[in-house]
Amino acid sequence: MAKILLHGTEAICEGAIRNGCRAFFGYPITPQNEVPEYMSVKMPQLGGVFVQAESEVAAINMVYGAAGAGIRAMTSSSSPGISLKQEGISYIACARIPCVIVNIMRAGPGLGGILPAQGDYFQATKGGGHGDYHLIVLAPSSVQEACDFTYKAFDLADRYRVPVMLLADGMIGQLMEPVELPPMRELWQIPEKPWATSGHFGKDRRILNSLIIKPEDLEPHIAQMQKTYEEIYQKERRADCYKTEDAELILTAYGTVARICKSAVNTLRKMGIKAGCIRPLTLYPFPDDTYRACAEKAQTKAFLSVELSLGQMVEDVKLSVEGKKPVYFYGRTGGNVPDEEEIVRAAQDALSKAEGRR
Amino acid sequence: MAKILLHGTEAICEGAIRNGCRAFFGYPITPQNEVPEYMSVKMPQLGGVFVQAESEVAAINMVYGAAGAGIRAMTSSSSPGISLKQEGISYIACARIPCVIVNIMRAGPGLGGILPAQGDYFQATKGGGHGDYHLIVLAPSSVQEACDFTYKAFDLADRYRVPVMLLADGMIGQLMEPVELPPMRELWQIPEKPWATSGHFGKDRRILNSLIIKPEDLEPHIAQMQKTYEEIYQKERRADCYKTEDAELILTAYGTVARICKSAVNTLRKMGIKAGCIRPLTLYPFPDDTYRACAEKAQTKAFLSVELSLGQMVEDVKLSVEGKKPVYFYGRTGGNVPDEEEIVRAAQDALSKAEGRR
Amino acid sequence: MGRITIDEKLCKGCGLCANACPKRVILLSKTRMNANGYFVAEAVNAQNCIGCAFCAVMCPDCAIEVEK
Amino acid sequence: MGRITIDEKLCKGCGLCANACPKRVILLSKTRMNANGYFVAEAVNAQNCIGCAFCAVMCPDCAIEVEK
Amino acid sequence: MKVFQKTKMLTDAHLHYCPGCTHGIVHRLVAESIEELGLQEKCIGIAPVGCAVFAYDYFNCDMQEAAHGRAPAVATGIKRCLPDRTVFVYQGDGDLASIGMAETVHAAARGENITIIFINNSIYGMTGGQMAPTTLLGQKATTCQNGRDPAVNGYPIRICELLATLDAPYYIERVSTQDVKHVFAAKKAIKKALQFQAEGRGYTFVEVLVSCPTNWHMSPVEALRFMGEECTKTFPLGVYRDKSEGKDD
Amino acid sequence: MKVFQKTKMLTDAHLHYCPGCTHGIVHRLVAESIEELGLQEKCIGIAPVGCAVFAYDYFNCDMQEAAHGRAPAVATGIKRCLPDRTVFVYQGDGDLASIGMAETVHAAARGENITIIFINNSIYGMTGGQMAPTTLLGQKATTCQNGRDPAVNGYPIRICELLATLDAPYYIERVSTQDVKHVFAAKKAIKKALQFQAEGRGYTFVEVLVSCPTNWHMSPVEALRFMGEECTKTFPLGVYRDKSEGKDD
Amino acid sequence: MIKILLAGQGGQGVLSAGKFLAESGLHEGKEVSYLPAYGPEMRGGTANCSVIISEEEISSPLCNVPDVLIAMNGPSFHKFTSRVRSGGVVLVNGSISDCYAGRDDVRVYDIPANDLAMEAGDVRSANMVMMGALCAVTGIVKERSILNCLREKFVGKPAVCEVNEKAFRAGLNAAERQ
Amino acid sequence: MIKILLAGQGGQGVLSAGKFLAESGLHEGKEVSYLPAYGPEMRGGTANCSVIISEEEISSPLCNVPDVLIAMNGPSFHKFTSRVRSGGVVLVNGSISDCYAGRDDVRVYDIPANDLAMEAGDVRSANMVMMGALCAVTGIVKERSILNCLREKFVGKPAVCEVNEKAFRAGLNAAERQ
Ligand SMILES: Cc1ncc(C[n+]2csc(CCOP(=O)(O)OP(=O)(O)O)c2C)c(N)n1
Ligand SMILES: Cc1ncc(C[n+]2csc(CCOP(=O)(O)OP(=O)(O)O)c2C)c(N)n1
Ligand code: SF4
Ligand code: SF4
Ligand code: SF4
Ligand code: SF4
Repeated sequence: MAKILLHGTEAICEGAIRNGCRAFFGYPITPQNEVPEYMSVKMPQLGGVFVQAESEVAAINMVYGAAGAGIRAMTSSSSPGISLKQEGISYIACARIPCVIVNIMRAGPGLGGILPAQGDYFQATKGGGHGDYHLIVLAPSSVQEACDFTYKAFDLADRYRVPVMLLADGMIGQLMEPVELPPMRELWQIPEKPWATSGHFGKDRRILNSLIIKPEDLEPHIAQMQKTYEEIYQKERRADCYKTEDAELILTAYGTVARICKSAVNTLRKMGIKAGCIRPLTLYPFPDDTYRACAEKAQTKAFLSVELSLGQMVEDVKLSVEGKKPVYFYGRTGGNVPDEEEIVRAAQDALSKAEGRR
Repeated sequence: MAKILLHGTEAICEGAIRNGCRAFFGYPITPQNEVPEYMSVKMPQLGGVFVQAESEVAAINMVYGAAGAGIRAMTSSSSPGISLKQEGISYIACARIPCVIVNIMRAGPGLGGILPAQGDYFQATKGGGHGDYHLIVLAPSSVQEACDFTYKAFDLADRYRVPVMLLADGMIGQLMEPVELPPMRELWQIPEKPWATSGHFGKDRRILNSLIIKPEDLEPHIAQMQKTYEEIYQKERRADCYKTEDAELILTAYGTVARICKSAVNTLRKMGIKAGCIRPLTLYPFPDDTYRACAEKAQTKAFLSVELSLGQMVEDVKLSVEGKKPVYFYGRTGGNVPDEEEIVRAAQDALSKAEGRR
Repeated sequence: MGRITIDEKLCKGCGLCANACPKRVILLSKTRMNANGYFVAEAVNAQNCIGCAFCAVMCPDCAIEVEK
Repeated sequence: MGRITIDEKLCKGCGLCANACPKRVILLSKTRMNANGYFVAEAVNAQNCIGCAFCAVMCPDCAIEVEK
Repeated sequence: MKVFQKTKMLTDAHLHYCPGCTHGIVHRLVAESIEELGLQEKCIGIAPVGCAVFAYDYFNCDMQEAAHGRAPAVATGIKRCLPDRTVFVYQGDGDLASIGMAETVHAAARGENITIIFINNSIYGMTGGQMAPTTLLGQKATTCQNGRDPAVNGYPIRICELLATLDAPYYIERVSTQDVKHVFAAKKAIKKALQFQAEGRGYTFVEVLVSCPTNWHMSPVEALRFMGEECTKTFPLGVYRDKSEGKDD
Repeated sequence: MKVFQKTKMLTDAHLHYCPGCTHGIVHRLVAESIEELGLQEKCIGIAPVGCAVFAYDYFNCDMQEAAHGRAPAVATGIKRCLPDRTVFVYQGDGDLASIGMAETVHAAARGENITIIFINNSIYGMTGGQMAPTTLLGQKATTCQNGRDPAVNGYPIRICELLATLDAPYYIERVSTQDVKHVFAAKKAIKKALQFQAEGRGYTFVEVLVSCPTNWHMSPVEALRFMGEECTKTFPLGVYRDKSEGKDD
Repeated sequence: MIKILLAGQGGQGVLSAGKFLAESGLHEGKEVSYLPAYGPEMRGGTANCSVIISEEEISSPLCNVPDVLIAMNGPSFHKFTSRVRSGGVVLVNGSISDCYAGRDDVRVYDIPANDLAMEAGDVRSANMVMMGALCAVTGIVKERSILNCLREKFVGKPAVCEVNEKAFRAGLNAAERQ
Repeated sequence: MIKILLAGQGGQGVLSAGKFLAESGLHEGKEVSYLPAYGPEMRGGTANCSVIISEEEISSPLCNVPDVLIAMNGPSFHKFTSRVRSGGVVLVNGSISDCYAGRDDVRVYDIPANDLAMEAGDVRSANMVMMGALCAVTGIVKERSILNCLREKFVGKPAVCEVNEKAFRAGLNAAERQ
């Protein structure tokens, strides 16, 4: 299929639609308004459901209902709206309902600004809601990936019965790039959900619930969830390595920033600095193995995490590197995006600090 | 003053009241219903304000208003309710409004159970809301501390203009113990708030806001917040060390679990194992220096973090220890609380793993 | 005419049945407790039962069956 | 009788003033733009102004002052 | 001949409600109505957070347990996707009228083709007797221990009246469980609501006055008397909307 | 002699609203009323999230910027603590009637002694023209591009009518900005509301119909005509509660 | 240090008995802790609480392995007896429970608390019967302390106080007789 | 790789021009990216977008240092000219802006876009005037590609199409003449 020029939000919608998403519940918020707008047109055409919910709280609970009834369902929002969904997400995780949640991050905290940021990394990966649970968190860094990762998100969600989050900075949401769309999947091709509450029709009745009042029942339930997370950790960690084989300095970033880091790697190499870049595609599970492998190489002198935040992913990088090599951080906030030159300078700093440390 | 037998929730209320809290906004949820109930009686008696909000979302936003108007204000809830407050907390943090938020954690995720847990550590310390912000997080492990830490929370909040969270497992909330109450502080003793929006009366008007739409303004604002966090980090890290001087194995825990760990330390020592215990009193800022100092001692063989979760604080322990010593984890979930024997066994395991590793 | 069967396991001794009975068929025992510790409802005047099922309609615990 | 002063910096050329004026004093310029790129309101028939201030009442941008 | 027997739409589980709590009666009425209408197999219920939180243990059909106050949103999600199923929601007054107010109003304004059973016991039962949005003036609760004072605590909210200002709802009625006669009427209303839903007519809402002897600090029999004498003054029984009869407000 | 001059209760900042957006008119009316009542120094305003999000730049008094929909809760927090101040809230229809419905109803039910200025432009302005709870039937929006269809999108919510089912509110009126006459009436209502608050009478609510030429895709003048001719059909102007005149509903 | 687990049906006064106990310990200058546990249902269901009275600092407030169990009804007796420390003590409300512990390394006292309470004047004072028995068997707190607490609590209600005191003494005697 | 920044007042067609450009690049088989930037106000205020057209993979979609600036009005001209790469190109709408760049290492083209557009029949086609000028100056995409995009977009509206084509050619000529 030929590539077509697509807006990030459209790409997300098409990725969803083409993998069987037939229910969308959302509430407007910049910079992702085009998602509900697009879905409001497309869903009815496909016999699907679009509801503009009264709030993000309602939207996530509509997803609970719809996805619980066995439909592939999605919601989308941006930072403040995602905060409002945290209770619902925790319920969905505990009731083991698969669904997809999109966060097109804007600059926070508070009402903040509407420009791109990555300040919701902790919220997405550590659990902004209460209790022990996780989402699978996917981080696209192009419009093509925004489409593909959303497509994939639905399969991951169903396979593990977990909510999956697409975590993109506002730039991914607003960017237009050529995209090759995946083919449309027919609904009958999607595996049945033997746990869905869709009317029992004479079979055993089904219950979806996150209330497990007896500790002797709740603990095994959580252990079961933990087992799933363990499996996810084993099977789903993904990272993209760029010129890391011989790198002395490993840049690391996700989303748009990762692309800028790649340019910076090339510039650094032109300057004679052997740089490489690790780009995690999954933020949860975090691809610690990739980092560890680099950390263990003698040539690696340091890591530099570049983020649109005050330093969030860098903690996971440190946890992966386990003190074997120094890990530095460079971040911009408030909607500012670092350019290549800034990153190059930060990389040079990091390297000289690491060398000074020796 | 003589000690009196006080319920954990009462102790929290008294700590608040005695340090000038004159506004409480809350919504019932087990296991902290006694907080709003107590406040509904006490606040009017003191000329203060009690409102049973329509929801946790409303409650935190009432706190925004009241605390923004310069009143010492508090809200209290338990896990699911705290998730609902995340958007509001992020706004409060960004608008730099001091206030106190109590989370009497119950077992989650979802509706979960009503018994004690510590599954909201990540949410509290990493920011369950969106964007880069932090709360000061205090972790009492007795009813006396529940009172004292709440008292202190109001001073910390005002000093740094940050929201402060009291993070207690359900057991602290429900326990009764003898408490010596701090004396009642008069309202005039509390420093004025030159930023509060309380009617300008001819002075320059004041604005409280978290919308900073221009990246060139938002970034410095966030940098300013970051500076505050840095200062908090420098000045407010607190931990309690129990027999760590000569310890080979460092247990670490907060809240009720820390008390059980202390017993376990004594039992272990009786068995000939030199154990010690670090109990962080502040979870944010995390007392990494205390851990680092222990990690750097030759005699220290391993750390064991014991939590009512699947392992949350353990990440901060690892980040503090920086790979210098192995860090292990033992956790219970679902409302179960480990007893001393369990912890002793886990400690023995950890130690033998650490020794095997060498 | 009518006959009621009270499932004592289910009865919580709330007395709504007795209150509803137009013929005063049912009374709460003052002495007999079930395993849950409730003083159970008893059809003390069974012979008066007209099978109106008012007791069953008011029983929150579906503890009463009625035949006619 | 009346006199209006239009602050052209503030004017957004919405035309609500012109629409409200009972005496057709105000018209939007078809040629003159202000710095923001708006065709501004002009008191083309200033002499007809009766000072009713209807224009000012309808101006969303407080761009008009009226004297009498 | 059996003239009264437990419906199959209720499971064998023993209800956990306090002695004399009329939640149990309403459970039965809902279950019987569903059974009688033959909707059992294609019916999905939503349990609230409140004393009825375990409703999924009792209703013998597919069930989802919703977050506190969000049941109408959950129901919307299900019903929109599976429009030929019967979706009913069971909610208390804290759940529906306090934290869930937005979801309640909006599901009604959208005219979701669902049935809401609203249990008004004018108190927070599960959490131990705090004030509800429906607590009567003067009524005592643990967060208004001298009785609800309008100057401080505001006034009770009448949900049927409030929802009747919306255009979409098809059927809105308030009933009570104060005595046999009223229980029969309640059953009729609940069944009618479910029937309307099955016919695809739109949003149906039945408010049921229920007692909470525990938190009203009354005997079960006293509580019913209080309901009949006091609650119905603030919450008048009756039909607030019935489009099948052209009745509006 | 100046017969019209900008009030001191508005700052010198240029309003950021679109050309012809009558948000600006309402800003002026609120500001003038506060000035005329001499409340400026002891007044605290709450800005919403919506096109009026920058209201704190314009109103020349202490201001708090609230989270989307939560302004009534914020106002409650302030007013309860400082009962002698004047607290006003400025909110759009998405803010007040969609995400903020629960806060709106409950602040009213509690009878908070605050004044709410409710800007009903039947659309989400700031986010680019999505459907609002107040969008008229048939009206187009970016999330109902063929016009609002009651079968899919439900019916518009009439907030004054809904709040008038509550006992606590002291004063509720709906006004419009469609022309000079109505703007004068709007001013009167807003001033009355603030005055009632200053007198400690309780909850006051003024709904103002406002145009959004940008998202209605009309010229400013056409938009006012549409407001007068269409919006007022769904949202009839008038007093819905005035306890000072014994007017109830 | 002595760890006491009190358990029974909601309404049997388990929680208030536990509080009396803790208060009494505090009055005697000891370290005390009192931890109520809620069952799934807050009302109606079973209730239990853990009370620790100690000369030293109390580390864990839990009584997973109590020294003393006070079981106010059959279900609590059967549920918790197995947890009692070997060599520990079980006081069981013999009026509405059997007394078969299924183990012989604990001492079981059969106290007909309901009956004695009814004799004292009110079945609701069964909890005080058990308090009396506890004092007799363990001496963990002094009679006087408990009675003082009682009087403080029911100040102005001498009739209630009297019934409870009577019940307390009945328990005391019943235990001493075993 | 060429990085183009288009900027102007909302409503001047900056965003749609950027999209045309990106579409054209795509049609010619190149790598493209298009990134709109919102100012504080979504409506009314200024608008700009970054378009990159490249033979290789595009790493950053940002045009912090553009090769070409298309400034549709004075404020955008003054705001962004300083950012242009040394040796780069600035196309400015001379009808409503001065053309003083304050630096001499960029080539500034004064295109009276509003005037030419009005001549072409509609002031709203000023953006197409600038597209024409861009083609003339940089050759980054072919005339044909842009015109094809135009015709696709306005299929069924031949009048609109014609005006825009006219404007495009006017811009082309104006630039070639400089
Ligand atoms: C988000 C959240 N807030 C609060 C609670 C605690 N909670 C559980 S039930 C309940 C109120 C129950 O009252 P109601 O809905 O009237 O039902 P009832 O128990 O009276 O039947 C509350 C506040 C919760 N579980 N989740
Ligand atoms: C929690 C949250 N959800 C969504 C948004 C995005 N948002 C900003 S304004 C708005 C709606 C504005 O509409 P309205 O209240 O009608 O005001 P108007 O702009 O029309 O004046 C929305 C949805 C947000 N900022 N926060
Ligand atoms: S109504 Fe039912 S539960 Fe109540 S006393 Fe009668 S049989 Fe027992
Ligand atoms: S109403 Fe005001 S902004 Fe509009 S055209 Fe007239 S002066 Fe200009
Ligand atoms: S607390 Fe009240 S509502 Fe809940 S089960 Fe008991 S009587 Fe019923
Ligand atoms: S978008 Fe609409 S409401 Fe917002 S400023 Fe523009 S015209 Fe006014």
